[in-house]
Amino acid sequence: MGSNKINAAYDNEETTDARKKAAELGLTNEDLVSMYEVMVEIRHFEEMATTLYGLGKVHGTMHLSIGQEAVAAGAGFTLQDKDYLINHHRGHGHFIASGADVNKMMAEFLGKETGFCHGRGGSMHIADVTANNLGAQGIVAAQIAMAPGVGIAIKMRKTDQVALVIFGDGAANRGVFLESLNMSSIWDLPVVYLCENNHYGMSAEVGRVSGKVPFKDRAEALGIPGYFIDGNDVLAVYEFMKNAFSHARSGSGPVFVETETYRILGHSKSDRNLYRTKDEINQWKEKDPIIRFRDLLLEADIITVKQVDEIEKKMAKVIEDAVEFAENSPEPNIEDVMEWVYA
Amino acid sequence: MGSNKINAAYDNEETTDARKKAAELGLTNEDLVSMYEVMVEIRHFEEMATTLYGLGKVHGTMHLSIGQEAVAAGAGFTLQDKDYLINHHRGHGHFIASGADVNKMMAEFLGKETGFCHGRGGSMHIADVTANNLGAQGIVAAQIAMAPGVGIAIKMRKTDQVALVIFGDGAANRGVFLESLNMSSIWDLPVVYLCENNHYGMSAEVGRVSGKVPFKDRAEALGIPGYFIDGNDVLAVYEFMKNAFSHARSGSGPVFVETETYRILGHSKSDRNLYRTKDEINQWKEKDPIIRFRDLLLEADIITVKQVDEIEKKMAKVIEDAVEFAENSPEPNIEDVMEWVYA
Amino acid sequence: MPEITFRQAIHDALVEEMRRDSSVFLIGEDIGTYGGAFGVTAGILDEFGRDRVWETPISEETIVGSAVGAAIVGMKPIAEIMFMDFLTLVLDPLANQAAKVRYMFGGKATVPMVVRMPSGSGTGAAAHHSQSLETILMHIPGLKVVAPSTPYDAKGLLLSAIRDPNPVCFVEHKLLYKTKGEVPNGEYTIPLGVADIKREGTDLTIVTSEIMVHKSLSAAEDVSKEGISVEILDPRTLLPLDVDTITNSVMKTGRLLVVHEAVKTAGWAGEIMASVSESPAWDYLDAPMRRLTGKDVPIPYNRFLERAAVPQEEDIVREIQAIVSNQY
Amino acid sequence: MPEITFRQAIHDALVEEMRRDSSVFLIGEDIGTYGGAFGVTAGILDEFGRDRVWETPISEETIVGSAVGAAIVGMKPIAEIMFMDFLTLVLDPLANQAAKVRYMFGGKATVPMVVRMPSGSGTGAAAHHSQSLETILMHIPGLKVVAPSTPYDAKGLLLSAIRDPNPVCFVEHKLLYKTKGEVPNGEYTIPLGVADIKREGTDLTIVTSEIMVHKSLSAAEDVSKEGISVEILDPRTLLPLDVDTITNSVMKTGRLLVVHEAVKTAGWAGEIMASVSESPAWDYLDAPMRRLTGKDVPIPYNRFLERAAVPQEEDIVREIQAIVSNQY
Ligand SMILES: Cc1ncc(C[n+]2csc(CCOP(=O)(O)OP(=O)(O)O)c2C)c(N)n1
Ligand SMILES: Cc1ncc(C[n+]2csc(CCOP(=O)(O)OP(=O)(O)O)c2C)c(N)n1
Ligand SMILES: [Mg+2]
Ligand SMILES: [Mg+2]
Repeated sequence: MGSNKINAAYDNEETTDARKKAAELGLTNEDLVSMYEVMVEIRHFEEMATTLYGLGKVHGTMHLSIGQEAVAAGAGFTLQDKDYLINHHRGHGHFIASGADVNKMMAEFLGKETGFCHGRGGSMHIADVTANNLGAQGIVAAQIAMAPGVGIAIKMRKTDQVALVIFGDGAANRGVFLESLNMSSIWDLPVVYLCENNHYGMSAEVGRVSGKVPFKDRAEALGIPGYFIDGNDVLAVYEFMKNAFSHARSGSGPVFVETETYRILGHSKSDRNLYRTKDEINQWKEKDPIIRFRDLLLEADIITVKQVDEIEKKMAKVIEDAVEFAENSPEPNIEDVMEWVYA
Repeated sequence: MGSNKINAAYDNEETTDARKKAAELGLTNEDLVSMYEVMVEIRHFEEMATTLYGLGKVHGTMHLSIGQEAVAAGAGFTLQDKDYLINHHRGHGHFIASGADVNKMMAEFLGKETGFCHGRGGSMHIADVTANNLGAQGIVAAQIAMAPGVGIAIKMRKTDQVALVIFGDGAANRGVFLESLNMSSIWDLPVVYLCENNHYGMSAEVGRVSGKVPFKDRAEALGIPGYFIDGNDVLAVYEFMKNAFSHARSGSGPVFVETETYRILGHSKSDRNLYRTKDEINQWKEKDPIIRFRDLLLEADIITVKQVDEIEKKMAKVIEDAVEFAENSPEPNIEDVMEWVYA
Repeated sequence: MPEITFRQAIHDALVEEMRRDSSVFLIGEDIGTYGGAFGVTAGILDEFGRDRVWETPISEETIVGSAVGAAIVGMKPIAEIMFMDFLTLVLDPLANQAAKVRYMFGGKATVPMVVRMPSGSGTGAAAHHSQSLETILMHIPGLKVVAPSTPYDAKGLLLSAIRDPNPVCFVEHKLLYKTKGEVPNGEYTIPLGVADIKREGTDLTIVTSEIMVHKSLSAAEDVSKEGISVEILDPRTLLPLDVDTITNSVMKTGRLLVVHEAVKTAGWAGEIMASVSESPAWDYLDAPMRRLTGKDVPIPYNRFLERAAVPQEEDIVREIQAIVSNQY
Repeated sequence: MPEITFRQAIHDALVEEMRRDSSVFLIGEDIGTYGGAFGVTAGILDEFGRDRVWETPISEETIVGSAVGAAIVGMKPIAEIMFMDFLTLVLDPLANQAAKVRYMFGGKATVPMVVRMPSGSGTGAAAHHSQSLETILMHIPGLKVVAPSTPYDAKGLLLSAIRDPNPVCFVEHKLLYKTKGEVPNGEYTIPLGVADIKREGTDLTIVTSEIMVHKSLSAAEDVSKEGISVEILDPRTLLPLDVDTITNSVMKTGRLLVVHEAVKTAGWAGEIMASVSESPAWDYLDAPMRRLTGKDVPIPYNRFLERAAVPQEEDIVREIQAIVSNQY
């Protein structure tokens, strides 16, 4: 039985000194604080999502990324406006971190006409194509198959854009993983493959369903540089993604990275968490990426306890406002149900 | 652009002394001669196929393996009656080497009622399930997806069978390659994956369409031992397969091997060979696995020139008889066209 | 008879057949401890262990491909595809291997397998987790397609499906899982290919299946107050279709309405109409044959839009009234 | 007008549109030096280079997935799937992404792409290389499906397909490649969704497409000697269907026969019949609507069996005679 738990050494160095790392990365203190803010914003958005769900205001499912915010923030801050984001079902964090309007997100979550997709898509399919956010697919790994095409478009137009495609550890076992990486490899396409390993694909522990972990060897075997990094260290993610993006942007071809993190909540609302222990969850709660980053910022005197509180309140308000916006928004017209099938 | 031509060192040692190798492998001289005979039989079968095609006696396509007979013979001699063979479109050689009746094969090729598939399958779909020959799939790599299931069946029944699944270099770029090897890996299934690299998938040179060659790293990245061997050295193939089969048979899990060989003729009848040079083809004709093995046997005094001639005649006769059998066989009844859709 | 849920009926059929026949095994994602996305297989891993419950990576094509491989060598795999929407990922092993190898190999192979697929909308799961794609399966000779509407039918049909020597797709509408119905204790089977009249009537035949059987039954009850007598016919097996029972019913009522949740264009309503048109029932038709189906849209997320995308009881009532009064 | 082959007409449309619009590109297997399995793209790599002709590994799902990705960001990919049988491998990107993202994203995405797929039997290629699966595509809202029968239609429709902002499946029956027909020099387009009457007649309407148009035309010629006047209607676009032209024809002739090579059960003949049944044409029907289709079998290898598996001219003649004489 394959049960090779992840124990490979990280490809990156742990961030222990925020000031030092920021200097290396050319980030100002303000940058660091706004990174932190975004992580808090994501957390509040998703906690509100569970609250609304509990209140019966949401009809449908949702996939939350609580505990995974460092990956979203690290990636989102790297992504430039011109770059393309190709996302998956567990996508709130990436959207928020790449600058999406939380009002429209919340409205979409509540199925309202003012939502990003006019209530047609819901939590799982948020998209904003005009802003280069190419949307989220609900078929696991479908977005991976789309990525080389975006790379081809970039290459044909000779722009310096990059396509960032995000997926989970579970998605790495779908066949299109091989097909897509192989295609990007033979054509040196500007695609960054970001595998968000949160240890589980639904109830499947990554080591139980994967012949070998981490996955970087799969990328290497297809001629693509592959890495495995700590996904709960936001500055490490940012550093890595910055390098990966400039690699891809400069025409050197695709990069693959697996970020190790953890899904604190259940897979979706039907999950009763029978496949893992409370202990395991609690251990990972102690590695909360937001607290970890907060402590790093506090330690380096980049932020004060008071500021932390203010950010907390500010983001709570942002999300409350989003809920108000969403709740006051109209439902779509039923007569328009057939709209947008065809262009 | 990926154009990494295969140049990795072989994982195995070239056979230079047939007697020495035979002794190592526990093969008698008779074994060696019958291996040679089978290779000649395959060659004659396929040369006859082109002849019949030229005469307009065949309606449909065919995929010939001239130049690849050493892989078929090496694998076929390893396969025991109890083992399962899961094959692909270019499968004549493997069937003959695993003991299939050439009369029924030829009859199938001519679409006759006496063929293995009663004329329903044709050259591309020869099967003999009762003899554990599970048939050939025309969808590239479909058989790869089936293999873990055969492995599961073996494991559940606790027999010491092995499933041998055969596919080409082109098939290794289909997603199911990853899915299948991964599944066999996590469950240690008794599956031997034999990738017959004949340098092309139709017109696609393996290095042009594969991010990295040889493919063994893909297997290793999924936790499966991967090898790359000389597919034109029949004793090397046999040696390797013997080890691979005993590995799988003993419960140690799957093995992957890529055998390097060359498709001398076109992909199918519509191929005008525009994608490669005559020179390249001629260079590989000089590495003809049948001549190579013949010379090795002559050199070691295992066979005489006279015997070589006799085998040639004998096999020509076997194939002529097969054609006679097939031509004298009836066509299927048109009224039976709906038969065998359901059991 | 005890009342159990549709979910329980399927669960029981799986367990009973696994006890009876050691060649039956389950394969799919999250079917172990999680119990499958809809809880159908809960507890089965505990009873039978990993040798009978093969919990896979997310690799749909190879899950079904493996089922074909295992079936050809004599096992009886039951694959679960978490949502019928993922049919798009398994159509090759289903349509090109499972359905065809027997024929391609001149009758030499047998493929006794079942693929279970939860279907349909109504849970707010949007376009990728809500489709009704059974018509696609009906267009593949070599497959059988079963789509039950009650716990009783589900159990009896699933036992037949598992024992059938052919590949059978077993469609489970998600909204049915929690519905209850009487199911006898102990073993019974319902033959594949036999329709069931869920309600007798004389004015109009509704051919419908899965969740729409229930909506149609309610609609029939409603219009009965106006003196309209509706017969509800549930094919139960969509491939092969029980054409005789359908045509007999139409010969009795003279009117046909087909109701399905699947989208309209090229949906199986057309197949029912074609079958009637080709049959002696043609001469008995007193009104044009009609269909009420899902709209030609992906399933939207918003609950009101979602509801509007597929037939509801009030739509069926309206359609019945229109046909019977010759106003369409 | 010059006569060119169906193959050449498609080739010309590709080349002309690639010259006109630099966002058009080809993606698929063996479409470069080899020219595609049926020679349609021969020479295009030489003219346009690898920047416009993306010759892929054997990775169908990702070929079509990539086309979707490129289309969403504004390119106009034309993917070639070597045989329509491999639709089974690309149905996810086609049905779940290409067809749905626009709707799922509330109109925010546009997916202008074409997938070319050679279809049909008649070449002795057996069960995995001979299918006619267009009905499956018709059941996916968001897609368009084009299936031409002549070089003229092929070129004009392909140009429209490439310029259409929606994902279009372009079905090319293999036996048509070598057929010839008149095609004007220079650019012209045929709008999608408009049927064409290939032969006028008064006694019976045959709705048919691709190679069956030609078999039906011959059959119509045959029966004309018996004084039977057959109208042959080629929808050309199967989704969206030109229902008006179909119903108008049936209102004129009073009789309908649908002929397709695709297997019978759940084939698109049912859709035509359902559309007629729901239309005013119902009241004009003088005979039951009939269909003549491929048999419900995988395509066999043997040439005589293969021929028997799909409608032939003599079958069409027989069916026309039966309908017109009310003997079925
Ligand atoms: C092709 C496919 N198979 C199964 C599912 C059901 N499903 C949705 S998310 C999920 C787990 C995905 O795991 P992973 O890729 O690790 O992402 P995560 O949910 O952990 O973020 C599964 C099995 C699906 N949506 N699509
Ligand atoms: C899924 C699929 N794609 C494409 C084809 C057409 N085709 C048949 S054989 C072949 C080449 C296969 O190459 P390889 O796997 O190397 O086997 P070889 O023919 O070289 O033995 C192709 C492209 C097919 N039959 N199935
Ligand atoms: Mg995960
Ligand atoms: Mg090859």
